[in-house]
Amino acid sequence: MSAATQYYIATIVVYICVNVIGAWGLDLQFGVTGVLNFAFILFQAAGAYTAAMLSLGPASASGGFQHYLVGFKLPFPLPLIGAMLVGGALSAVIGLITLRRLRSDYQAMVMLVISVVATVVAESVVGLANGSAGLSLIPNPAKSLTGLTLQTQNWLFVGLCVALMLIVGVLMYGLVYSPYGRVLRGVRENEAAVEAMGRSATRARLQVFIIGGALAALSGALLAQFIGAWAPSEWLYPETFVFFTAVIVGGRGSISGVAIGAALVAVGIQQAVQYMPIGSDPTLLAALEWIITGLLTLIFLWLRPQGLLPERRRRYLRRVKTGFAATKLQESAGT
Amino acid sequence: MAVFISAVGFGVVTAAILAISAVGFTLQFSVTNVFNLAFGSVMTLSGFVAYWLNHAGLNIWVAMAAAAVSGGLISLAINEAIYTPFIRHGLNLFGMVIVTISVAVIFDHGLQAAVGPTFFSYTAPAGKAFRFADFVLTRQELIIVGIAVLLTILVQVALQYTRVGKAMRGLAINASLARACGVPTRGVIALAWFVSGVLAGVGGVALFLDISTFTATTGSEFLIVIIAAAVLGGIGSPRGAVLGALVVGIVTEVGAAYWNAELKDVLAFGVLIAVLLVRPQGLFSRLATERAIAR
Amino acid sequence: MTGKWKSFGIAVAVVGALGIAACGSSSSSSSSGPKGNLEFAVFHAFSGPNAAYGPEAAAGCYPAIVEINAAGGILGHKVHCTPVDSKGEPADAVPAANRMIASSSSLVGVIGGGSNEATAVVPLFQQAHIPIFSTTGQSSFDHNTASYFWRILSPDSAQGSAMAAAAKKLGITRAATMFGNDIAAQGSAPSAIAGVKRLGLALPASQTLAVGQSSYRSEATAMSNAKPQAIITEADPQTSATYFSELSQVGQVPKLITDPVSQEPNWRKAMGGAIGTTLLNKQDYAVVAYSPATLPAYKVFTSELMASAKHVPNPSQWNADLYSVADYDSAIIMALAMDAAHSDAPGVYNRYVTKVTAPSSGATIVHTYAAGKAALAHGKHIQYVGAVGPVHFNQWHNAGNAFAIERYVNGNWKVYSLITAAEINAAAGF
Amino acid sequence: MSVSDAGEAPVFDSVSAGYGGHEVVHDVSLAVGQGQIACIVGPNGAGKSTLLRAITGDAQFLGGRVWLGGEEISRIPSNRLIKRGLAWVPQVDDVFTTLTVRENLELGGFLLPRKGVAARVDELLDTFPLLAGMTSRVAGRLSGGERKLLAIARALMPAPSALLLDEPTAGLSPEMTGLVLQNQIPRLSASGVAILLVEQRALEAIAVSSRVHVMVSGVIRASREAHEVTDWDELARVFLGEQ
Repeated sequence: MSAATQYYIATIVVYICVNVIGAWGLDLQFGVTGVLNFAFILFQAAGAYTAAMLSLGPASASGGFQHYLVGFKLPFPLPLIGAMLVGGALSAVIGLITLRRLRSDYQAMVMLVISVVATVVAESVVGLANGSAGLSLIPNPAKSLTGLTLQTQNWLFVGLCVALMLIVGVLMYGLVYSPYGRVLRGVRENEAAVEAMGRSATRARLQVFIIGGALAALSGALLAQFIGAWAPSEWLYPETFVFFTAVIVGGRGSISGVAIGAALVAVGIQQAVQYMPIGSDPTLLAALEWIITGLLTLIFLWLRPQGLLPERRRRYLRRVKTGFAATKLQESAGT
Repeated sequence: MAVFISAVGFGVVTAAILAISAVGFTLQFSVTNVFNLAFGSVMTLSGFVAYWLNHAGLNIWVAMAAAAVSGGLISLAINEAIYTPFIRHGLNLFGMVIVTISVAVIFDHGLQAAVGPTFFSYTAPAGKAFRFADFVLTRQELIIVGIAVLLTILVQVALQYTRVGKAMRGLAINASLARACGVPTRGVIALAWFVSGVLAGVGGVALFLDISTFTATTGSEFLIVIIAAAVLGGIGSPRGAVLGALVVGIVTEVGAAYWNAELKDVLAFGVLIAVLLVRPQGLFSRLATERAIAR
Repeated sequence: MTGKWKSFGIAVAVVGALGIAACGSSSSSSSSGPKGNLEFAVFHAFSGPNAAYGPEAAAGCYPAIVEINAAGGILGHKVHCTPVDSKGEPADAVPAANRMIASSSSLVGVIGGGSNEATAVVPLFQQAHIPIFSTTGQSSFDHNTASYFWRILSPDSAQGSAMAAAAKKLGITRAATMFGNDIAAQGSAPSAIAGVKRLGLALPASQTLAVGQSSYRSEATAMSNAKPQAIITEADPQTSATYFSELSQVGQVPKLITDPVSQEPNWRKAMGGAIGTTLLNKQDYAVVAYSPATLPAYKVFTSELMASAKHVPNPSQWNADLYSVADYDSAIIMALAMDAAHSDAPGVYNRYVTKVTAPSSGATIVHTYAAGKAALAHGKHIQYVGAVGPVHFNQWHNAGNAFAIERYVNGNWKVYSLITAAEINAAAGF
Repeated sequence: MSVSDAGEAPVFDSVSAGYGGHEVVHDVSLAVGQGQIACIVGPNGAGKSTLLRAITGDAQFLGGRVWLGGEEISRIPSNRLIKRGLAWVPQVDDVFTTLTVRENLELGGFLLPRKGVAARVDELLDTFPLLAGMTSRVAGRLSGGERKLLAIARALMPAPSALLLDEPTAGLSPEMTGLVLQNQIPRLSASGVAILLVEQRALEAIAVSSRVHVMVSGVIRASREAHEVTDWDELARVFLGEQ
């Protein structure tokens, strides 16, 4: 296999790992617990920026062409841990604002606005993370190991991503199928029943918001270290939609399903579209990619709302499907 | 002082443009409960209808009226063809949010594929400028502000005093009871979608005239500011949407005049978040509170 | 089949289908075109907010291959342009670049890599030993050490200094600045502002705008009140159009000292719609790389551009676009380097790039691929003087251009005045 | 009782109802005489409210027929029922909380001719003097009793021939319960409206009713003329399902 092919495959594997970890974070919030986090991409970005700044040296040392808040030059794995902490902390702050007193779809609106605010801040306050140009020269932990070929370093990073994905996956299984996981699904299905059991639904939501935020941050940190650059253009709010599609296609609440969904939607569609024999106009291909993502969401919500690999607990799924209608008024208006 | 007055004046102009769309967004949400993120796409699509007519030689205000009608029809069609079937299918509230964002993505990128990633402008002279100290208004801006004031008052009066307006408000809070009163809910809902689309059409053309150039995604890009205005004012309240638009407009312009042009948006959104912290239901909260959107 | 297995079956089927789609066509894509063809990739944003960059670069590549193929191709090979979408962001550009490198065995050079994605993808091309001719303006490449990276146009910092120098040259004593906070404009803003101050001009207003707002009336009013004789400006089409249309309503639009962005069709379309083409043409002083329309290579470029209508819709819109012109030169330079190296292997011909562009005594000056190929065939040294003028790469593979002020007169860009290196250095403080 | 016997009043003929295809109410037949009050009493979860909701479109109508004024109304859209003279007051969500008292009444008269609405509102304000002093107050701010009166007044706006009341005294204070149950409802029936009343407070309901139906587990266990209900032990046994 040529070096180029190896590198391409490595890239795809890293992207799959990153997206799977991120999609699991969203699944915990949206799939398992029913929290509609439309600012999701913001937490991925927070992780990426944090990892970048923790691993970069001081701004003045890197040639002075980029400006950012701090540069600590910390060794692996501290930037990743720091990213998760910041992602979780930011989630806690935003969760406290939005989760306590707003209805689910309204939370979504407010978080959408917050996501846009964050982009505007990042672009406007240049000293924060170099404005719209973003950060570059972000160190890759595998490449700091000397005496290895580029190829080996690359596969080392792939190994790191795969290992982290597996660890997160095991933790996800532990969490989702524990008694605590039942509480989370309870929050999604029947908040009143959870409250009646003496558990606070709001607290549970906040907890998954924080855990999911930390996972999003981890995925962002890995991505930033892999590509070596991170800028506001990478986390515009429509990107969140891709993760939602991944969870819906894979199967809300299903850990293996969401992993497949993330691989297919976040990585697969993009790669597959490039190979489509419909001429070579890249603008059309990109449009097609988004249109396919949108159509896939609609098709799955209509034909297979439980996703490719449905959540194990069918009892809940039936309720999801026949559950309360969005607007009874529209539903029964025609009857 | 002159700077302040002119900044407030400019804020009112910005607010007027945002208010048309914000009222449309909030009205449709209050009646149908669907957070329609494809609202921005309706703005753009009808903006293009006006563009084609305008470049075929039609006066911009006539084109705007055509955009209003087409906006209403597009909005109605989206609801009938996509949203209502999904709701009948049993999709819940936040499932619908995802459906609307899917529709927006499909529309925007479909349109971009059709018209290309380039910029479009109407041919419409700004007209004579009216000057009061630093505060300058062109004839075109004056007409837009006039249209905005007229439309928002019209919506408000219709909701407050007409039979169908009351039915709409009743439907918004208690659909089953509205049916008990004999309200043909399906028709009223269709009307709400149509009116919302009309406002999207007019709001889109007004916005595109104001920013003087637009692309296939401009409507969706500005939707967030429009939602922010609606949320700030208290979702579901047309009065609130106008007030929210005024706050957003004036804060951004005053912020730009006195503080930092680059951060004026941050300032406006900061006000929104501060309001949400204290009063999550927004400024005019009745519907939001009664519908348990915010506690 | 139980429900669980059925679901699993569906999942497998979908994965399989995607896999087949990918495999099936990867073979077809690598064998696209007759055997032995060479490929230049146009690697740029074709979608997203900067979707106009891609077509702009393609409008440089296609005329070049018309020219090259008409002269019999490179070392007997026909050449293609392959547009690849970077989406203008690193996270999408990296897999796109890797896929392109892996899937195309005939890829010999890359035209592209804009400011948004260059820092992320240049290391990839470096690692793959494929030359990339970039139009990024980012100053992180001012001291570039990647041997496969080449930059024909001056960096943003030099552009900013040149704009300040132009203000002085135009006899302006009060020059305001207005820059968007987008990535392209932020490169040149600091040096332009510093230049204005350094040259002793009054700076009555210096604005940085959040791009894509619904109104800049307060900012425009402040600018109008500052009464500058000229505004040094760079912002995306949308922001520029909104701002200047509002400025024209509250007051006068003074002279505009703009950058090459103002030669892009999208910017002109948006601004023309906003303030009218007459006013725009009257006030616009574009500070761009010096490329007199009389340069022979430029004339070849424009005629080959018209011959590229099959791949470049509405080609004439690009004929004054400096980025298209520079990308044309990039392709010709790579082709000449291959001829000089007698090899289309990127790892070999990359070292010949400077050899076909650097001035040296006895070198034959050529303006077209055909002439260069012929001269090389006769064993001569050549210096390609391109459509942007002479291209002198320094040790960091940057080619500083001479700058000129251009004005749009009777449907053509005309050089209004040259800005000398000394004038730019004065603005830059060298 | 056959359809023709009932005249204008509603007749239920073997009605089954439920939710999501699941049958809760089985084969219920009953009729309400014009100007009379019929009450359905029974333990919690017996399906009393479900029966009413099946008519108003808030539960599934699974079988049988309902007649009003000699016309079948079983499956017509709920917003057309009022045209046939059938009004109802749900147990909860019984007013438009964001509208004022006056607007609630006006919306109740949605089908009246435009000119007649104001006069009809005044008439009902005379009937419910408690509401007259608070016409511009938002309904969401009313007390439970005021709210229920408004709900009943709203339902009466189009002058229906039959009225379905779903537990009108739920959550009301004893005084208000008395006002609604012993005062307002009998007055209504005296004016000629046929009233079908579902009540938890069985004794009070029976006291004002002309006919009593005891419903247990979705079926009518016993039907009596109200004045015949003297044997309270028997009633208790029926309630407990021991017939």
